[in-house]
Amino acid sequence: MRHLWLIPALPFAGFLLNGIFGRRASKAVVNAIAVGSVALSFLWVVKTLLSLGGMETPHAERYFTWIESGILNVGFELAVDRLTAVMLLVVTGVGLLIHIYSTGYMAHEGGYYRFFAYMNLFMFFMLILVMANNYLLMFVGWEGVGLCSYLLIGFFFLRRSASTAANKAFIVNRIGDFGFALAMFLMVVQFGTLDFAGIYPAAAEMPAEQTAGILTAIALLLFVGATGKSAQLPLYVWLPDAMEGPTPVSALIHAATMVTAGVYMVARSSALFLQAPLAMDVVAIVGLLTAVMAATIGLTQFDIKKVFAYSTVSQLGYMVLAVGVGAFGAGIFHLMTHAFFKALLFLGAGSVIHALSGEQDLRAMGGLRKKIPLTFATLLCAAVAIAGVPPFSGFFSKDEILLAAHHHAPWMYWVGVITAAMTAFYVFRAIFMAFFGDSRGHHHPHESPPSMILPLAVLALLSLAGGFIPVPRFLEPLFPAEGAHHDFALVAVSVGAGLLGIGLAWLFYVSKPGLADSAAARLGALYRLVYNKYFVDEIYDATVVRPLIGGSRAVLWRGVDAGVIDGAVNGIAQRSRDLGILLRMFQSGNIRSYAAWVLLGSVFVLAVLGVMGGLR
Amino acid sequence: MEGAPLSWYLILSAILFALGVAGFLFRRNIITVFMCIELMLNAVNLSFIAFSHKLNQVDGHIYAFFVMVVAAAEAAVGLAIILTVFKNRASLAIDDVSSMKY
Amino acid sequence: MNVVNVLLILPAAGFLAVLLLPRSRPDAAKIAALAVSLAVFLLSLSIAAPVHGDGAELKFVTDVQWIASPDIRYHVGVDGLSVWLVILTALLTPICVLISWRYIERRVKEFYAFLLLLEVGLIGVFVAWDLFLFYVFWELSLVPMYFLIGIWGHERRIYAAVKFFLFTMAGSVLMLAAIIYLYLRAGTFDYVVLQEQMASGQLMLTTGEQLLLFLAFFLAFAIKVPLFPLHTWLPDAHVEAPSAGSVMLASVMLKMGTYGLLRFCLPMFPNAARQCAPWIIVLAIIGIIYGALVSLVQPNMKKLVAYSSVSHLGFVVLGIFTFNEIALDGAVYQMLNHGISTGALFMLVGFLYERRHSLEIADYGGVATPAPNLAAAFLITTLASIGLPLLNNFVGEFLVLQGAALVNFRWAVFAAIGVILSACYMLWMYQRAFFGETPEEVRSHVYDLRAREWAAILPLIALMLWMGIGTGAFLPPIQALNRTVLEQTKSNAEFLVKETPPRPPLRTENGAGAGRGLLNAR
Amino acid sequence: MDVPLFLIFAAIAVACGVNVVVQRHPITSAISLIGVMGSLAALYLLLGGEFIAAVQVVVYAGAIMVLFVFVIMLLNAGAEGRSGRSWPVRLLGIPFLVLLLGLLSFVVQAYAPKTDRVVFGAFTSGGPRDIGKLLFTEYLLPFELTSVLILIAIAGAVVLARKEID
Repeated sequence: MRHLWLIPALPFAGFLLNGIFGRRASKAVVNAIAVGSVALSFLWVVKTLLSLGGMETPHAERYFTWIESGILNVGFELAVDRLTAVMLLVVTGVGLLIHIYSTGYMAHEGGYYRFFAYMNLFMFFMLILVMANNYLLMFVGWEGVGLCSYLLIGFFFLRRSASTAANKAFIVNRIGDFGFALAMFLMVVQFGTLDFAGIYPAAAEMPAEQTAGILTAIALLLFVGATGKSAQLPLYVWLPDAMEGPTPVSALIHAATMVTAGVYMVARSSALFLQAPLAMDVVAIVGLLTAVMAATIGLTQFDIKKVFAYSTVSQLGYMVLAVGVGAFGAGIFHLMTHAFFKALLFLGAGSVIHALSGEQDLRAMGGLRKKIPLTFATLLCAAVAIAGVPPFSGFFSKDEILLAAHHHAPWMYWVGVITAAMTAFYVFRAIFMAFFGDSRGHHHPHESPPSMILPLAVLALLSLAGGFIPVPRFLEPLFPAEGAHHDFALVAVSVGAGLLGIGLAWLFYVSKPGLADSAAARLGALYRLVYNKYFVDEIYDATVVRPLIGGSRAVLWRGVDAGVIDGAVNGIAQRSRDLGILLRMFQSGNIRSYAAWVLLGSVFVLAVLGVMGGLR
Repeated sequence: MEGAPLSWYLILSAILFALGVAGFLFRRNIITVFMCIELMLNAVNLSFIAFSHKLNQVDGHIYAFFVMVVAAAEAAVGLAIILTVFKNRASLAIDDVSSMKY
Repeated sequence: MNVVNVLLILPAAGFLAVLLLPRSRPDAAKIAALAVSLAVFLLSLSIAAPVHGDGAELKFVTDVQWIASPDIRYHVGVDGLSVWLVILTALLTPICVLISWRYIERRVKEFYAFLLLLEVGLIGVFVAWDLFLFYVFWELSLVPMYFLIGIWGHERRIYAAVKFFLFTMAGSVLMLAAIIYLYLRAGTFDYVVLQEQMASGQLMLTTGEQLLLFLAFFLAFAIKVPLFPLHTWLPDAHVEAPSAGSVMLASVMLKMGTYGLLRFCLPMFPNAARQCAPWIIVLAIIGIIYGALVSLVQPNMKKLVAYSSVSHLGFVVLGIFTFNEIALDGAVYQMLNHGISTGALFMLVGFLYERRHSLEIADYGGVATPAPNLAAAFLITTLASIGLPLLNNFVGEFLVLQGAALVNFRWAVFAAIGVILSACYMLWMYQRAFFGETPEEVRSHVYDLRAREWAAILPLIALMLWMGIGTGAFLPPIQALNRTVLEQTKSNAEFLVKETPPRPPLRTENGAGAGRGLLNAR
Repeated sequence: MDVPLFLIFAAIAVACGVNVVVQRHPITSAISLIGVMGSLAALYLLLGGEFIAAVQVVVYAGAIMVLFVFVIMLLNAGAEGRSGRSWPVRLLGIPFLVLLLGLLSFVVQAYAPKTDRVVFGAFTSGGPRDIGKLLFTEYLLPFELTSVLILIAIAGAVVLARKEID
């Protein structure tokens, strides 16, 4: 026993303490509990991993039986292998940094204790998700992080937009979870268990003619879950709205950790996916499409957090593409580097917003380079990393993915390269609009406190150097490399695309500031289409939400319920009533009428009994 | 020894009963109606006694006796009710007493 | 003395005692009712441990003659199915006393008396093993509920009470006819004897008989559940009922229906049950989706929760009629879960009503600001209700859906849509009631939870967590019983429906054993 | 001697009975009813019911009818007016009455054996001794119950009439 349970239990204890006693505690105590629990968890992760050594085989611990019924036996079982190890370090490490950052960022907000309680709860569920040793427990974490996402997006619950965004996030995720749940049901039908250790060998040994149907179905349903959680087409719509939450939340949940759960899950289920090539193709294509589409939307947004949100969707598309083409190691690698630079981007953006007292519109920024230089420097690190400039972290991971895509299908590579150019463009567009040129706002920016700058610095370092962590090689025992060899030309093209994007951004927003507007005007309809996010929300609203609500109200409730069913019941009642009214005429209250009826009756009885022979 | 046939007694009973019913149906005065009920009871009593004779059992007399007791009780209560009704409505017309319907 | 008898006598005595209290001292009635119901609850806990060992066996049996001719017996006992329902009833009654403390202002003494009488009826239904006795308790529980709705309800209470009464009566009369018919065939009302006769082949019902009897029983239970399309009495009854009435109605009375299905319909008429199962499952699934969709558009909180009950109970019926062990376990578990989470929801809505005197969602908004604890309790209950893992409903829904998937995957797909929708309507209501700016009327009227309200809601929240995580404390007796029931559905008639066992797990030697290898697929 | 006696008293009874029904004034009806009861008492004697005949005269004609007459006097009831009868009465009254009578006669004729004749003196156990013996043995409980009934009737009558005529 290595007491793996301590890893999630520590943040959970923090959640309980802060949730129950936090309101009466001072901020310092709340900070100590919240940050301390995550820090201890991080340390425990490090200690555990060090003591586990090479982790050639997974280390699993079973604590108690959760659900036992019929053939089903689901244990509360945690496990660590190399994949989990990477995730654990990312989650607790980045989580710790963001917790520290939050103590500064949230210092002036109400509901301080509530925020940290939710954050700790999120850490708990995220750790359960990555450490679970069966699908049901993973589902616990899966839904749990969704819950925390809901709570944290709706943290500023006085704002209607925030609570609406929270609902949207939860419900859209629920649709994904629907797929996940169905996949679980199918797994039990097929394998009779939900344990990873039971399913994967069985799946690997299944003869090919059997796998086509059932395993493809399982894999696709799992992927439906992933599209919800990892914001892929067509369920990505909740993520941009999720920026209503506080910025550290966007960084932790909606950039670094939770949204990558889908990628983790697909990688974890690689044994299933590899048996279902059709599903793999679907995954890859969905990832690629998401990457392109989100990147185009990112080109046009003016809210700094929205830009990064679409960037997140796009980068998640990359990761999904990676796992879709079989480069699971590359996907996880990009997951990690993305956690570094995207968390940094969000935290930096948070620092900018903090400095400007809540301003998020890029058009109201500008010229901040001099006023908040530390923030600028760290953001720049993140930007070069995401743009894929060598030798920074994004370069390595993105390159792995693009090479794998090329190996799988060259056209995917080219689409990926175009997306890379767009990525570089919109990130640097945001940087240039915020930090270069003249100030367009009336704010008096001030640099953020050290508690915010320190995490930025650490993340900047990781963004710059994180590419040298050999994640794919570390994961090779789990995911053997698919023979993708480094081709210098391909690398050069993708780097060139990134640089081109940066250059264009410089041209449009620094050297010739008017060019962007005129380009937008010239593109007209296309620009409006992209600017309005392809009207996807509106389409969903018109095709799904409104018919559902309107139909429920008009047809089901007022129609079927009140009309048909109650109508039928009331109809019976009305007929009885009519009959009663008819019969009531006999009940005149006139006693002699009654006597007459009695007379009638007695004559009848006499006739029947006496004359017809009843007496015999 | 020649006596009247039993059926005569029974038919007399039937006639008296029918007369009672007729009075009940066609008379309007509540007291008369009440008296017609007594007439019907008497008609029934006659049948009881006649059958008792025929069967050579005394039980029929007992029943007739009970009928009389009930008639006495009924007369006491019924007449008290008539008094009340008359006091409340100043009328003895039976058709006026019809509000106890439904 | 047999505890189960005490569980029936004590509240009955409490009912009489409360009635005899002077009208001028309403507090005495409250305290007496609380004391009696608490005592009943504590006593009821003592039946858990013995039954836990073997849920299939009937424990705490008392079997004496009640009426000589016809032979009607006072035959009571508990097994794995009834034990939790009895405890649930005993738990909720004191809680209902607590939540009515201030809610009920008129005819206080009668209210608590009826509440105790209701407890007698409900516990009686779950422990009766004589069909006639069962019917007596079944109807006995109807009367106090009728008065609870009719006297202490809201504006349209008479309409709702009459509708409730008529719907239920319509079904139960048929059930009575079926019970009498069974008596004429078997010469006994005793359920144990009946089962023995059926198992030994002494009592053979023809297919037609079985079908008709099944339908007579089924209709009574389906109305009570309520199964679509027999559900329209439920929203009206809930909306008009006082808070405690709603809680008892949703938490326990609806379970009388599902309990009856599982206790009587399946073991006695397995042939007919299997014959009708596909149709019933279709109705259940329609109910799941339909209830959820109609909930979505309700402007009234209680109506919303009531329609959500239709949806949740659909899962239970689905689970019962899949004839699969996992689904049956889930169905019974879901019965308890629904009792706790929906009961808690009605309580919380009642708390809101006590403050703002409105059930319309539109009259609320921003409640989380003046009443954060209330909002937190409501949120946990909401999350339990929408089936969040680690809370109770998840386990039940998962098992039902899993069991259904093992039999027919399509059922699981359609039923799972209800899970998505449940998140939509509950969270939407929560958002509109609790989030946003606080209007002045809400700010001035709504205060946070009081100690008495904490005392009422905390046990339920604790149970939601416990039942969500520690299923081992609750499931074993249920499983033992369900196995017996499944056996019984095979014992007395040949199969009409081909049995669909789960495919054997494709485990191999090296992959077997939990937790040894994580990803040794490659 | 039996047949003429029967015919005489039957004729009186029917005549008085008709008079009860057709007279418009209640007091006349009451007197006629007493006539019916008297003749019935005579018929009871013919049938061997000495005790019942006595009770008929004493209780019925003597007590109950006096009560009626009292009430008629008390309320000063006059002749009743022409009544509008309700439609069932108008519709069903006469024809069904005739039908009833016809049916009853038919049934009696059909089922009562022609040889059964009522002979005075053939039935001797109608005296007070026999009736009393039966009343206090076999019919004790009903008999006691009648006392309760009468007690209730007295109480009821008192309660109902107490507030009256003041």
